[in-house]
Amino acid sequence: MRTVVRVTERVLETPSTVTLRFPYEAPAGPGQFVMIWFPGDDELPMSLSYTGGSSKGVTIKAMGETSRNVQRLRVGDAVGIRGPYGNRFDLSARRVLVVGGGSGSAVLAPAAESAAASGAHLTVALGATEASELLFRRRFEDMGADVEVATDDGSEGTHGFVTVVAERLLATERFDAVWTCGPEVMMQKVARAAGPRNVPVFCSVERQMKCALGMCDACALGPVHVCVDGPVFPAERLLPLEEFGRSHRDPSGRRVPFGTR
Amino acid sequence: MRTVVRVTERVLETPSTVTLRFPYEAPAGPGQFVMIWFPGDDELPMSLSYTGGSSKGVTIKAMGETSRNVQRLRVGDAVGIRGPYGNRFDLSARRVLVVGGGSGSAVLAPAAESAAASGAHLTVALGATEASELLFRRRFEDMGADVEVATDDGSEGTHGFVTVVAERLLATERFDAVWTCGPEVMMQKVARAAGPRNVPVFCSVERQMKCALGMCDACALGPVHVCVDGPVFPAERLLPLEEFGRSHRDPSGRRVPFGTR
Amino acid sequence: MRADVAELAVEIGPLRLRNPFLLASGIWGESGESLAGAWDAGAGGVITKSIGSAPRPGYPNPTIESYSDWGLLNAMGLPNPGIEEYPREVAAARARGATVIGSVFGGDAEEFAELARRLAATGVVALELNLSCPHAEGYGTEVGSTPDDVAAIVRAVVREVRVPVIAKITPNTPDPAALAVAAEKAGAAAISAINTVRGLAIDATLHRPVLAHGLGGLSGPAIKPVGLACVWQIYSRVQVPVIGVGGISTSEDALEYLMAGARAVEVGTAVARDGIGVFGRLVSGLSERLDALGYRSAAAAVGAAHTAPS
Amino acid sequence: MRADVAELAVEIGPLRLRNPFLLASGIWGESGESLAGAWDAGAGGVITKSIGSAPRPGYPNPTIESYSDWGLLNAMGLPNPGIEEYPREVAAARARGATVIGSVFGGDAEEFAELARRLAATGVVALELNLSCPHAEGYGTEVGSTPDDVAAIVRAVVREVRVPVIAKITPNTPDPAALAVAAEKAGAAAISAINTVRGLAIDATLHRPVLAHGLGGLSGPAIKPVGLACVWQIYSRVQVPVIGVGGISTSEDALEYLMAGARAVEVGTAVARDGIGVFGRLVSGLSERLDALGYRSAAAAVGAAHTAPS
Ligand SMILES: Cc1cc2nc3c(=O)[nH]c(=O)nc-3n(C[C@H](O)[C@H](O)[C@H](O)COP(=O)(O)OP(=O)(O)OC[C@H]3O[C@@H](n4cnc5c(N)ncnc54)[C@H](O)[C@@H]3O)c2cc1C
Ligand SMILES: Cc1cc2nc3c(=O)[nH]c(=O)nc-3n(C[C@H](O)[C@H](O)[C@H](O)COP(=O)(O)OP(=O)(O)OC[C@H]3O[C@@H](n4cnc5c(N)ncnc54)[C@H](O)[C@@H]3O)c2cc1C
Ligand SMILES: Cc1cc2nc3c(=O)[nH]c(=O)nc-3n(C[C@H](O)[C@H](O)[C@H](O)COP(=O)(O)O)c2cc1C
Ligand SMILES: Cc1cc2nc3c(=O)[nH]c(=O)nc-3n(C[C@H](O)[C@H](O)[C@H](O)COP(=O)(O)O)c2cc1C
Ligand code: FES
Ligand code: FES
Repeated sequence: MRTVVRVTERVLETPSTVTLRFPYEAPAGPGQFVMIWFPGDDELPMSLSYTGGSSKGVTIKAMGETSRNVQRLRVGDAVGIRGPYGNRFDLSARRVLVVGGGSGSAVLAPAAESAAASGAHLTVALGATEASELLFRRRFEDMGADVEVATDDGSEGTHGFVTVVAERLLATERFDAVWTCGPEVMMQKVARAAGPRNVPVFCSVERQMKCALGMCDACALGPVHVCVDGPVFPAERLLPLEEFGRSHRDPSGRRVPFGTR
Repeated sequence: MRTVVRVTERVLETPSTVTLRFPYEAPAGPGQFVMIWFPGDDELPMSLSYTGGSSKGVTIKAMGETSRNVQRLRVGDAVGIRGPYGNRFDLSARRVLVVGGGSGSAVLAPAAESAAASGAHLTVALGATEASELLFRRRFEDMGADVEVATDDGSEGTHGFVTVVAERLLATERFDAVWTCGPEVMMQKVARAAGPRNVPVFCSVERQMKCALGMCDACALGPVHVCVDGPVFPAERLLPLEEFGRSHRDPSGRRVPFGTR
Repeated sequence: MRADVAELAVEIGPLRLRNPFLLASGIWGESGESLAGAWDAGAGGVITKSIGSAPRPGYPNPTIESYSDWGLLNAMGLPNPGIEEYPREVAAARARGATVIGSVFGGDAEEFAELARRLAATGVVALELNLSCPHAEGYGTEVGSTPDDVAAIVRAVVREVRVPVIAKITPNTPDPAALAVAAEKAGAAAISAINTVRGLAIDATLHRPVLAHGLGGLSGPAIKPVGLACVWQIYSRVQVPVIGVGGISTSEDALEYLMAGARAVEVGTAVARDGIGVFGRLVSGLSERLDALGYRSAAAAVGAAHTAPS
Repeated sequence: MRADVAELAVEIGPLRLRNPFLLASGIWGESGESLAGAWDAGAGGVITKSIGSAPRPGYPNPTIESYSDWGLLNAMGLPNPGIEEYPREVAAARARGATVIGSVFGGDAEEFAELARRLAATGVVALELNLSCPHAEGYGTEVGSTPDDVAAIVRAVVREVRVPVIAKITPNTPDPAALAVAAEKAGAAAISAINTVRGLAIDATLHRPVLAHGLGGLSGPAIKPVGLACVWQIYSRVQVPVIGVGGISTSEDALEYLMAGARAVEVGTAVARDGIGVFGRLVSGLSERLDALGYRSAAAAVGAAHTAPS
């Protein structure tokens, strides 16, 4: 059940990140991902950064070989899509803190957009290596969210990690929920800051994926399979896991600490 | 797509003919048949003699080995059913002559019953080797039909072939349609008698059947496949065919004249 | 009027087919009138039922079991009127203008050769050898399951006839290409693949196999991946044209076969689901798809998936 | 309370399984926690991913293609962490009480034997030999495609280990029973059948194979008839127990396999469609069906279709 679609729109979001839009009818919700096949290259899991209607989208950061190659795709190029897979963000919270690092905004933006459209109040803490890499800042602002930023190099907003911003916001404002996506250490910190305040935290996590059908075990994270049980989990489900924030598994299934190859 | 059902009722219709009733949900109409598998024995095409609701039925005359064995089936025995297959009688005629020979009444009775229920007037010419073998005579009478019989041995009604009765009726009464099932020579005669009077004749024909899906060619009769194009045909479609009334094909596909093995 | 309409005619050696869609052996092939009917419906050629030396009734019913819309299991048991009677059916089909390919099966090379000789005499344009019939009743393996068997049969047949000989390969083998290579070396003008995949159905309530014969052969959509794999493997190891068979019911299926390496395709089970009108739809559908993808002919798409840019 | 509830425990040689449903190799078997999860969900035993000598990333994506609800094609390429690292996963699963069966694959008998020895040392209760892995990258045939290959591998392994050895047979062969007989003679304690059926998917718009590896293996409902045929044929030619695999997703499917001759069954692709909860449903469903048909145990139904009254 794979559909070949052609890219209808291409937007360079940051110097390292591109959004591809394409027609795809299957209904989807914020949090869900597709397996997107770049013919002649890899097939990768990608969150839908545009989930509504028949024009879907993914937003891809140049990381490894495939995601770098993908930056060169043009309108009219063909890709294979299957999905959407996985679960969705629970959009019922009314005051939401959104904490995004790097390409994490790709999955957070459509969730925030849907929540905002139904009247939720959103505060967004956005982090990146430098100012030009802040993903979807404008999109968050356009939906009426309060946006605070942090950059590793201090080129804009708080100098340092976005977790610092998030911790401050959690200490000073009241939220019904936190939604976060980014490096696991970041999400861990956010979850630990929110825990004592009894604010539920939902993390969108990434793991190696092959089948996306809950079968091949590539995405196993402790007892869960990210592809079907996730990718969105309540933090309390993740924090007790030995692997969360510490290690993932490489394509052979070997456990590899984060930050090493 | 085969369903195993258990026989819920068994009725001895004539000394050589038994009706088996069984639960079978698939919608069916008069004229259609099922492939019925008698485990440990053959699977045969059988017209549905009861087509309505969820209790269907077939009425089987002892002919060869399998149909003889089947007479011994009891309530609770299991059979496999697939279908229904084939087309249906057009039930729109208001004055119908029904001409049945031997087990032909099995398919004619439900058609007549449906037509009678919607107000059609039915005249039935029923033939058999002897009085006790007249199939569904009572059922036809119960639906308000005028029933005339013929027996080969003269034990009841006209002495001789039922075609004699049919020809007389066609000469003296007016009909919108004739429905007939029985030996092909019989149906041929009926069709030839009705033709000049411009009464359309519909014949239910039998041929060797294997797949019942229009694929294996076992049931080929000239250019038509009885299993999917029939079993009910307008006579004018059959009369020009070299094989109709003359030959059928044995299980190997060899052409065999009727009346020989 | 469209300026470019892809050419559908294809050549299988000396044989020109008006389009790549052949009626597969065993479907509508018992009577000449049916063969002609398939031709009239638009088939590029029609293959006869596999014909043997003597009339064979085939196995008793049940001879088929179907699985929703994805598969069909059959054990017809090669019913056929025998080589003595069958020529009249070929004649009937040819009289109506059909391009008829004969199919034969036998127990050994000699029987194949004799049957081929007699069937070739009826004016069939080519002969397909059914190399997948059981060696002996009830025993699982097939006559054409080793390269040596295949070579011996093809060689014997090629000696007897002048029409192109098509070796029809079984998928029930570790290495279909090895069988194809053997057939090519022995003189086959083309390879067709695949015949049905060995299968069995059990009814648990009746605790017995469904088909009277027990074992049967799976066909229909479920075996398309199997057929594509065989064609793919064979295409890269032989020079002669390959004919794809197995699970083709849409023009997209057919196009996949062409791209895997088939120059023509055979259609069987789809006739049961979609009626003989399937040929008309396949022809027009393929034409449209070739146009849309910019291929000028069906032949141009053959093997395209082997040379995809990366 | 029902008076009679069919006994579901079955014995595979010296091995007692609490029910006949095993997690098939390659499904949920990369991590020990997943294996334990399948055990907790009700599996009668769990089979590890096939483990090789060195860590293998497997083939690049796309590694799977699915066909509506009837089939799945995969070319994972035997990804596995390697025999060095894998014992910790077995230990994790065993720590949670799971009955773990190890699976290994190798390029020749020696490699199989060495892997088997090392995996046996982790406390697995049996070893399944994956005799269907490609001989070499990109080449079609498999390590276990001839009786001689199978015999050599099984013999070498049986010499090394004391746990029962299960030979897993390919369906891509003219005569699966011949492979099983060879395995039995060489000392296999059981035969499992089948692994996936060779297949290929092509995307016509992209004119290329879908799977990065090209060829793949078909699994799921489409191959149930194929698996049943293999089990049927094998059962009548060996004495050792047969384990059925291929397309099992309902208890009815499982019962058909038992009646064809399987003493236990493995469940793979159904986990993708129905989740791991499928094991609970299979267990309760089989129990009910056996009761309804009057069988006192799962074992009593084994081979029933071979002895049906006629
Ligand atoms: C559910 C899900 C949703 C996703 N959504 C998005 C999305 O919306 N946008 C997006 O851009 N990406 C998303 N990803 C990530 C994406 O699938 C790819 O992983 C990413 O694009 C990199 O792929 P690649 O093949 O280019 O790089 P790879 O070759 O896989 O390398 C990726 C990066 O990780 C590093 N790396 C590789 N292996 C290791 C290792 N063992 N340890 C530490 N670092 C390693 C590399 O150095 C490189 O920087 C998502 C992943 C999942 C599972
Ligand atoms: C669409 C359809 C509907 C049918 N509906 C009914 C029905 O409602 N009721 C019913 O009883 N039957 C019906 N039949 C007929 C039925 O399917 C069987 O053909 C019949 O029951 C005999 O089957 P058998 O296997 O017992 O006999 P067979 O062994 O096939 O023999 C049947 C009879 O025909 C004779 N015979 C066999 N071969 C030849 C031959 N070559 N030439 C001449 N005579 C031959 C035999 O001597 C015997 O008398 C239907 C058939 C079709 C195709
Ligand atoms: C009912 C039936 C009868 C068949 N008979 C023959 C035959 O006589 N000779 C032969 O070579 N193949 C025979 N086949 C195999 C088909 O020709 C074809 O190879 C196979 O069915 C796969 O194609 P399909 O999926 O389009 O049906 C038969 C198949 C079916 C379904
Ligand atoms: C994704 C996937 C991975 C597999 N990996 C292995 C493996 O590593 N070793 C093995 O012996 N079989 C492997 N198989 C084959 C299965 O164990 C099983 O034999 C086959 O899938 C048929 O069963 P099913 O239809 O229930 O899936 C794999 C199958 C799938 C679908
Ligand atoms: S990606 Fe295969 S189980 Fe999740
Ligand atoms: S019974 Fe097979 S075509 Fe009619």
